[in-house]
Amino acid sequence: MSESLLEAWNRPPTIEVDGEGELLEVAMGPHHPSTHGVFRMDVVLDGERVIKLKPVFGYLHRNHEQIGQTVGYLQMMPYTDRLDYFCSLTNNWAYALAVEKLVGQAVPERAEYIRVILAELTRIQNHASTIGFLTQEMGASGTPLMYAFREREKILDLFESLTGSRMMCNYMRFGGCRVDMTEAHLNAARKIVTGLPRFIDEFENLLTSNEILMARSQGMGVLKPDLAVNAGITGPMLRASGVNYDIRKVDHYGIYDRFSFRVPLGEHGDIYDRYMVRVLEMRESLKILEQALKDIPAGPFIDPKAKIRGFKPKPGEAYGRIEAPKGELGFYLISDGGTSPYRFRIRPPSFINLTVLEDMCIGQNVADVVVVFGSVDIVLGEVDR
Amino acid sequence: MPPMTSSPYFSLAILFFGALGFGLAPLGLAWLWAHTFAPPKPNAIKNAIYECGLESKGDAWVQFRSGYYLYAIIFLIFDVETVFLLPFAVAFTGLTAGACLAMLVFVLLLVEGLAWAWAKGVLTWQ
Amino acid sequence: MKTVEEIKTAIETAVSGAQLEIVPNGSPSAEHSLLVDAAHAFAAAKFLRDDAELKLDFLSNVTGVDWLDKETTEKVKVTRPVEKEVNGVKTMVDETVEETKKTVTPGYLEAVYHLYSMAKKHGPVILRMRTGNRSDKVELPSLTPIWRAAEFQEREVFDLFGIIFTGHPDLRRILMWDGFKDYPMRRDYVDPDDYEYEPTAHDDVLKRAQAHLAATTTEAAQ
Amino acid sequence: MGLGERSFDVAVDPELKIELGKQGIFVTTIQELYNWGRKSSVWPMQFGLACCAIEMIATTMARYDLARFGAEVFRPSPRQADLMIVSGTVTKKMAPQVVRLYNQMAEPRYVIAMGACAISGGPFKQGYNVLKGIDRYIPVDVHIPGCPPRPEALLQAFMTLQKKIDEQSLTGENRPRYLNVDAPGEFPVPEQGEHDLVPASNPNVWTVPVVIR
Amino acid sequence: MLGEGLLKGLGETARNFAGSFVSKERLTTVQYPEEREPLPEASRAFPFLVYDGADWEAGLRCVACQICEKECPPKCIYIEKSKDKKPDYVGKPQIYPAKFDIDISVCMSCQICVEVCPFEAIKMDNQFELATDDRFGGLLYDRKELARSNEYYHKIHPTEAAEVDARLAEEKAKAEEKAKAVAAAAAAKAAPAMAAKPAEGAQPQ
Repeated sequence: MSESLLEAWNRPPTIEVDGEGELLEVAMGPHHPSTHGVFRMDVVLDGERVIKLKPVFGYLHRNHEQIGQTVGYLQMMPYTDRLDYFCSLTNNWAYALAVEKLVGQAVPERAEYIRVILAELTRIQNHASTIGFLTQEMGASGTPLMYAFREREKILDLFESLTGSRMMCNYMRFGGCRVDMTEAHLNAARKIVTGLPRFIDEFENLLTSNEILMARSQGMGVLKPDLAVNAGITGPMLRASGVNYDIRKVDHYGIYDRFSFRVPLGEHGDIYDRYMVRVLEMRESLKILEQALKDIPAGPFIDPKAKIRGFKPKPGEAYGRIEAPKGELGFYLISDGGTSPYRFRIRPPSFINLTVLEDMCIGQNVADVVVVFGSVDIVLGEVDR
Repeated sequence: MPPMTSSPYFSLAILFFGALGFGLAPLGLAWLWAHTFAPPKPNAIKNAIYECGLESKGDAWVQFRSGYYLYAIIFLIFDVETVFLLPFAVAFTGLTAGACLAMLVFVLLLVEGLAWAWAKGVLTWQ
Repeated sequence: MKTVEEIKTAIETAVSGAQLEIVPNGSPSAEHSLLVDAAHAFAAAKFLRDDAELKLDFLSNVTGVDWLDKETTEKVKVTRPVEKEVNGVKTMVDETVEETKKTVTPGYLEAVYHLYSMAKKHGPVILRMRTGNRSDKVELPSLTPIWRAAEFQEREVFDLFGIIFTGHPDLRRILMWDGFKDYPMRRDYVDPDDYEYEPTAHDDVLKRAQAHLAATTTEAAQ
Repeated sequence: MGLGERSFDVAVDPELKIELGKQGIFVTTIQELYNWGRKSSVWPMQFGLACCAIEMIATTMARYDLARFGAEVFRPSPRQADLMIVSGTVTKKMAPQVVRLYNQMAEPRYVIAMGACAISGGPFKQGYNVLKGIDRYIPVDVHIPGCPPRPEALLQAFMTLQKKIDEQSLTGENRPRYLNVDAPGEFPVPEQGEHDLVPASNPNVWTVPVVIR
Repeated sequence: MLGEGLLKGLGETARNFAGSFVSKERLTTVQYPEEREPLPEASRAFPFLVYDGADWEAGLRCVACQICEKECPPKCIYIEKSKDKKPDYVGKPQIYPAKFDIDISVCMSCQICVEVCPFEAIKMDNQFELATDDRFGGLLYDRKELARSNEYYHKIHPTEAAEVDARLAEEKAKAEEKAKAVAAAAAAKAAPAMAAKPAEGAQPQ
């Protein structure tokens, strides 16, 4: 920060400074226990209150888009696991959806069911981990995180027995899935799904009516609905502000229309609403899983005519998007007829959800900035791409 | 002059030096070990201020708000008060009622100071 | 939702003088896009957001695309008078000769905006804006005052492609460090040469590794 | 003959040690005691960069309990940590911070390069903003291949590191870096130049065998 | 009343604490070095080369077609073709890889090489305990370190190995039939010539 932060950022401080003490410019920098990885916030403090907050990105910019334009379409699939490294299967699905849209590839029934089952399991373990990290930043050092990771390990065991790797599944192909979900995998999934309601009840007992959680999160980091829509916020953060926009219901992608599930909405748009929206979304995902596991049909797990390797789509472009656990994850591919896309663009939900971080943190205490940042739920692999 | 060993304070002195030795011995050992084995290699980067991996700009000796200072002062009063209460707590069974009353006055005087500060809104953090 | 043609006419009526062009999309997704000229882009975007019927209040995605100068060579028949010796007499005879004509279409930088409507829940309207060329005329109007979602994404397009967005409240590099000079996502960017240890080098990585080895040995020789 | 010169790594006669052990007398050398103390409480620094950090967190959770190896306490500040687990991709924008943190750690300090990205840039080595391995600037003790390595692989790496600490000798020729005077104590922090990090690597840490292809 | 939520939370942790003595479900710690959980069958760590029979060099299935080298996303495979040929499992002389290096410090264990290999020559191992402090030698595996026997492949991926063997056996059978058919055709063509030859002289035995 060569020049002082106030001048550098030509936006006037949005709240009045009572000028009693000097302002302190400090960097909650790349190496910080509460920034979920390498994310930096330059903060101007008046005592405890935050006057200005400037996020700095790029510490994990691993050039996914440039690699996407050099390697072929199939080779890019394992890289999408490493975008949002909590939810590798939804990343795969978003990329597969975009390519299927680009080449007009059909997907058989069973593959659609498998995709819905794995995506909803990914959503549950992502929301559980997010709540675990959020409460860890409020001071519950570890207990909720232990509960969340105990469930996450069960779901990762299923992913490993099905795809081969716990976190980097590289499972979906253009036109279906790589390996079939045998009866053993389905029974394992059923066993997990029957055990999950008890876990979510335990989680709610532990947290929902906890006075400290309510005191630390109610009324903090409030996000108005119109600012949320204008700033392109998507996912649980948007629905916590009361805007009913869930891409599973809007785009009707995959076969989500066959399942009856509701979209939880918040009223105040504060941290407690985001926590509650995530807990309720876990329960809705459970409902989808029960219905999907009940009537999954037999049949091919991949379209037999699907070309996987070394195919050259006709020149054209396509933008495929899904409701990832963190928001709208989109892939925009421009093909010029070659084996690798001419332009490979990822629409990262966490990166754009951080647009309003400063608006939510102004006037709060520094300790609450950490909690507001935790409630946004970002993963640096997807923020910096 | 009575021999050193029979004076009542002698056992106290032994205990004192024993405690002191017990406290300082590991520190001394560690210092000796570091001094003989690990050669000091200080350098500018190692001694720089740690600020999340960046060079820390500006200095931290800012003129901070008065609220912090008042908070610290009030804590200090009660900290010192407990030091005075310690000997009283040890011996108050043998003391007369008057002594208890005097100590009560001392405690209430300070509590009255806290009440005044609280009323003035020093403790509320806006 | 309206088709792209209807939207084109709607914008032309609302924003006088806007030159619009429909860019067809070859893939089966058939998401055709609207090319707006830079001068009227801001007004067109504002109309798209505020129009009661369209209400595109959600800007989902801003993408930068770098189109290089394209060299198209095509064979063209040219008839030119040629001096010819015809049974002892020099006469001018025009003769059709096949020639390859090289036409260079200048490259440009492009910003693509995907717009959706959260109020009416209808699908993507794709807006494209193109710069003059790839070197000096690289200004485009910033749409951040209309959709706050564009703030970080336009900074990223500036950082990786070099499109200068006029009217952006805070145009700085977002992903690369501030002292970085090039625009790394451009097609003609060459990344720095740190190919010292490449045990499994083949094809172009092998070429880069050998070039590096040659460079370091000559450097050591000096 | 100062205290430093006398050799401390004289081996204890094994049979005598077992005999005395039977009678309940425990015999050891200062070096064994020193190394045992260092080995059993290696405090890692909370330093998660990318996907490997999630596996590192999973290793500290209930199922793959890292506390059984004495490394449960993850200290946020480098001053109180003696092991840096570089878990994730070190980009060129983050490299100066990683080297500065390493310098600010107190000796004796160890480095585990966890995952393909930390060792050699891994799957992202073709990227323009990715440093091809952290051992260009700081010495690395244990490398864990894998992308990401399983939590058990991190535990096995901890056991390798503990074996390595156990074999350290306090005096003599191959004593560790922090114990001999002439070994460099400072690792210069690279600057972010116009196109790349300047200098590209630290010569006395990064020595490359020439690969003939 | 105030504090009721806290008590409910404490009740929850108390139930988990008490339960951990009773139910295995609440005590999930796996004491790694002593107690190892069996890896699922599909688990993948790093690739290895499969060879049939006893001698690893002769039995290598890989024919150095370099498809995996081209398709590998981080480009961490290096293959050098051999000058001479060696017979493969069907008996047809095939080129074999003189050098086959995998740099496991770059490999992202994504198993695309297994997916694209037409000769079932490369499979995914689940051996993950490879932490080493030797940066340059210890992380570049050559042909010898990568070769594993087919029995080992059966041991770690039983169902998958069985399918692969069935497919290979069937190919072998088809190849042999083709060879027999070709031989029979050649014999049929050669028979009339043989009939003509005995008229001139004694049959060369």
